[in-house]
Amino acid sequence: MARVTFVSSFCDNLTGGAESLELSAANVFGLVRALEARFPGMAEHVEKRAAIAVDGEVVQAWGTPISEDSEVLLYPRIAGG
Amino acid sequence: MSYHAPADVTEAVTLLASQDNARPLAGGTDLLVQMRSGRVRPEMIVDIKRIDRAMGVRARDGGFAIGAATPCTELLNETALCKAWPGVVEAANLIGSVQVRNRATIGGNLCNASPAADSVPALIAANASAVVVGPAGEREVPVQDLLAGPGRTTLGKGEFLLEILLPPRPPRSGDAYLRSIPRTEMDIAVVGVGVSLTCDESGACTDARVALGAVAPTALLVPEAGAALVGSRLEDAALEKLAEAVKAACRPIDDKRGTIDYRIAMTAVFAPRVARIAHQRAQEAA
Amino acid sequence: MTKLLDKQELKVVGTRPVRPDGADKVTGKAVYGADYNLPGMLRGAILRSPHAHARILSIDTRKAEALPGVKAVATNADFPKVDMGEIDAGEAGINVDRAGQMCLAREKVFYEGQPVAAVAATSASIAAEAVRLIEVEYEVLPHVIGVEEAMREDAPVLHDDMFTEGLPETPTKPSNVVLRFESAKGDPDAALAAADVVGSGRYSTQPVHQGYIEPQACIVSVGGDGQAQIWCSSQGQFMVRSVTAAITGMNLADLRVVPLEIGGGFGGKTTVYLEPVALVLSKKSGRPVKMVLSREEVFRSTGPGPGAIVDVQIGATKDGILTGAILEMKYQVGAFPGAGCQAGVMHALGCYRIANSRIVGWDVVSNMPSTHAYRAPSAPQSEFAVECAIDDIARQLGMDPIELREKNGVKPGDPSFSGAPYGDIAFMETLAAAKEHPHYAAPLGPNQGRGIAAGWWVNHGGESTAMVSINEDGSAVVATGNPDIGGSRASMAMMAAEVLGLPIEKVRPIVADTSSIGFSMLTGGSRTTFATGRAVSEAAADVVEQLKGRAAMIWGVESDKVEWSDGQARCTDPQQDLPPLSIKDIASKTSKTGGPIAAEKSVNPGDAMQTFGVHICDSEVDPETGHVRIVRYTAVQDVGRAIHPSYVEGQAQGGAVQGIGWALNEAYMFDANGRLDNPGFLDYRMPVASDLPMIDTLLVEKPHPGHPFGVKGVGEVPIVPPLAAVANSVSAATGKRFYDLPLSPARVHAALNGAA
Amino acid sequence: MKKQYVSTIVNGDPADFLCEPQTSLLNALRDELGMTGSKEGCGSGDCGACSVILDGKLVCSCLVLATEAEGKRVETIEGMAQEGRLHPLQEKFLDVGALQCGFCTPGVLIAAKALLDRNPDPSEEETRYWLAGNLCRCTGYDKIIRAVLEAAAELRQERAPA
Repeated sequence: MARVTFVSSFCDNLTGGAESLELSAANVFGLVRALEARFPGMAEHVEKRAAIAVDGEVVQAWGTPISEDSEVLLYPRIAGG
Repeated sequence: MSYHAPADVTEAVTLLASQDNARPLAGGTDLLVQMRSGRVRPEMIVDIKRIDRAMGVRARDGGFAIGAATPCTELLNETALCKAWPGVVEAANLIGSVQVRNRATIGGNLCNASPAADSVPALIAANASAVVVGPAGEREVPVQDLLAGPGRTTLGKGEFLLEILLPPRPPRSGDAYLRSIPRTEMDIAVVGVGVSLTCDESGACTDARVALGAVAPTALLVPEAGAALVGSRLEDAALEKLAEAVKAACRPIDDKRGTIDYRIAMTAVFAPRVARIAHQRAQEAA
Repeated sequence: MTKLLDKQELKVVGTRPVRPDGADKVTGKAVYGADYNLPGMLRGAILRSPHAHARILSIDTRKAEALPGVKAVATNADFPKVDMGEIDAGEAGINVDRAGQMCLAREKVFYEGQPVAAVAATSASIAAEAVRLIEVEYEVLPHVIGVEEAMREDAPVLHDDMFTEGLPETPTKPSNVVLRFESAKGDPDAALAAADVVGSGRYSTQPVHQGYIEPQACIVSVGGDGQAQIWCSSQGQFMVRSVTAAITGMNLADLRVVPLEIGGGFGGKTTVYLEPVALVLSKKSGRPVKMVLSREEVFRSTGPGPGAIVDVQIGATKDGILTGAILEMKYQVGAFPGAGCQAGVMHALGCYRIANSRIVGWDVVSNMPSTHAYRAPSAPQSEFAVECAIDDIARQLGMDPIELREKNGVKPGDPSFSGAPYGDIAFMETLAAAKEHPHYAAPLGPNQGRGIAAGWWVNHGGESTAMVSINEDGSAVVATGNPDIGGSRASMAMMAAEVLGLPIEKVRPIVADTSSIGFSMLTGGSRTTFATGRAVSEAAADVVEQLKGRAAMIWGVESDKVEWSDGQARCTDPQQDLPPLSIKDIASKTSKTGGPIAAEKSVNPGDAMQTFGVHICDSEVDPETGHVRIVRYTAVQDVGRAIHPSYVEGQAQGGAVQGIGWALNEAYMFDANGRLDNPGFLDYRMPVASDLPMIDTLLVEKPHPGHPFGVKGVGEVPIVPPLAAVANSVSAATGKRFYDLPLSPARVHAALNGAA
Repeated sequence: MKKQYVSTIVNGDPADFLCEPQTSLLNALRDELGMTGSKEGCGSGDCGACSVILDGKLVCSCLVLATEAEGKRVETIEGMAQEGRLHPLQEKFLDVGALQCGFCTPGVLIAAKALLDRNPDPSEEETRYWLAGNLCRCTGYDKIIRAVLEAAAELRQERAPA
């Protein structure tokens, strides 16, 4: 099961304040589906608001594979001015 | 709206008197901004720049006559005027930017009647007077008598400012103007101070006039401040009395450009600085 | 993916050619938003709310419609009811309904100057007259502007559907608090209790405007079949297309946006205010409609950067190790949530390794224009407080402020905010360069003080598309989808020329419209030279492979026997003695070797690298008047690698001066009834030429290994350090700590004379 | 509103147009004569992007009524290059990168030309105070001031006897 950590409180509304949890998924699409199943509304929230790092690498392509011992970080997406 | 550019004073007066909402135009750097923001909606504009007495600087009765429509930067080319009245010329050349000063006039600056107008304290300190023409003919009044309040003058219907007169200068005279602005250019005075004085051979002050801008509904003369300098060589005690006098005369407001406390404090800081420059110029003039 | 070329090998990148669009800009030929005209064009004008907070009871446009010359009138009712929620345009998503309300208000007006109705007429003066004939009935409501006043229980509530997010349980009562956002690690309370020294204080900044000299402008022409074209200046024509189509309910393919030159943006033109309105007016009138904002309208109705109140405590040991930090920051985000605290929280402590920290951010709405991005949005406000607190610690410890930062600064491999480790960042090198700079040791005069401050920004990658095509004479065209605000055409052409091995004059860049190039995210987030540059390099590399293939065909050798350098194909087969083929030789035969040579590449890099800045500021304070004069300024900037050094220096100088303006005199001022009191360049005091010394720059180059030319984003970092660099220099000159910007003469004088 | 007929000389060529009495010279240049090189940044004389030279004087064309230009000579950015050759100031601005977005550049170039016509050897401070009426938000003014001083030096060399 990959370890998913929410960096900062930006998902608290949907996750009830969970810090992190274990999920199994083949890639980021699968992970987001699993999150949606666990916390309804997370799919859209992650798509619009979150940036994702898998094993220390910032990920744009959600096809990136996720292994059983992956470390996944979700944090707010900031672009700029 | 109609636009007219008469070359003759009486024609200008007739045009201005023909409508309630007719405005004279000199540089236009205040009038056009107010028209665009909708603050004023003139039905008629009377451009006075083609009237010969309204343009240029001429010697008159030992002093000077400055056409009300003379751009501020023109004054820099008048060596005699700059020598006699450096304070008036430097005050006129702090307004806005080069682009603005190539159009703006001290006549317009005076008639726009902003309490913070830069040239007005220097003109009042210089004891300048205004030549007003209108349906009742020509009259001469001290410049401060034209000021009725923020943005308001005592000019009647059909009247406009034709010239500004500077009196003859006794020897060993000097004047100066400084203002406090947040930036170094392109700003409206938070406080403005004009000082004009004359001293004897020993450097003692025999006559002094001090005028303030942006600290009351109109620019104002502060007789007590002038009196504080007379008889002194601007020793600390005299400058202290000057500072107290100008502070006492302040009736400023809090607005987006300054607070009451700051304006009062700045008059006490700038008045001595301006007095020193004027005194130095008076001694150099000897 | 082309590998990172070594600096010595580079022939074009790193030089300073004249930019390809320069001649038009210095001769007045360049066409900006308001310069474009179409035959039969109408002029639009907008009626704006005179109230800071009111309900719209009725809008009567009959008199306006009856005025001769008026051809169309529009209100929010003309926008279709579209349930789009939020679309992924601009920076971090745009809420369609709210964006629509900022173009034309719906039931309520939330800030003075908010558009309520619009008119199109045959002349600007008729349009302005018609606007005055529109009668609107308002129910005026109490308003609130200040961030802490807006948070109070009894404050007037702007949105009755706004329930604070990020609280343990979602409240049932609506309020002006949009969200709470927290990031915590370790035990900061314990760390602070055990600290030898603490730097703390409440630091405040005011709303500030981007201050671009070109007001927003556009022309929209809707055809009889519902397809439409927009000509406008913006930071992203694709963003304009997405937001305008969403608000007006159009298919994206029906909307073509042609980018004109942009007169400055700094984040402020990453959304739309006019285009949807002009589109509705054009559809109703059947004629092109031109709309141009006045300067006053820009200040009253386009998004400024948020004001903020930041409470900070940072603890350190006596040998200068930062152990713990607690921050709480409240961002004044304006009528609708815009540029909020999240980036401020994320960036506050990002320069330093601090094991224990708790940072809480609040976004609060109030009755002023909705805030929007302004160059490293939300980071200057929070890093200002941190950099002043650290300056305070350095003074308490008697330690050199740069050395204190070197002891705690982040290095490659340290965890970033997201937890992912930093890549090849160059904060240490930037600090060292600042310490060795002659400015740092120069003597100071009376009433003068030196302040330093650091700053960083996350930078962004994002989607970009570029196309390179070879003309038959061997010259090349490079097309991208990114408006050129500060010289990016030059850097695109330089990167393509380097890969192709051509001189810069043979490679001409253009900015394509939304129907002529693949999707490209807007110009912003310091991303263009990084992400679009990578797309250009990949497209050019693809073209080189095609050229090598064609040469092999012409020579009849295997394509792996062909090498490309200096714009020529060389045969590496020892048996062959073939003269090299120039790009012109190959390009003139394309009809015989397979057809035109061109390549379009799209990228979406996620590895944009964070960049850092360290600024040194000397100021002189007149103790009697409180005037602060900047006497010397040096910006040391970490750049990865400078493609065109003049424009990288320009970003550092321009950002520094915007930061200096923010620190000294810029601020939104509201009067008692919530109206903006200084909506113009006279009383919104941006720095003028005579306010400043030369801004010396020092570029620290540590290339980004993942980019073909080592590029890192540089556009936004330079605005972060100046707020604290100026404040710290004024503290050094006067011996008093300053907490509240701007440091206008009156406020410095009041602080020096013991007033509150 | 009856329009007025105005005849002027713009960049050396006669140019006549019709305009309403309250039309500014800037809007006449842009909307009647199609010369969009001068820009409106504020409409109140605070930014200088509309600078032109009127009868030899550097002015904000947004603060001049178009009718006031009757019979006068107007020099705009479009006339600064002669026979297709850039003026040394235009050349130098491009060489040193003294512009980024370029919106203030026409006004700055016209103001710089007016300065050098009057004072061929200005100090940095004189240049900064002269250009204080031309706001720029992109460059921080550094490269603009350097470009003006360098162009001035080159122009002085050209005029100096060989």
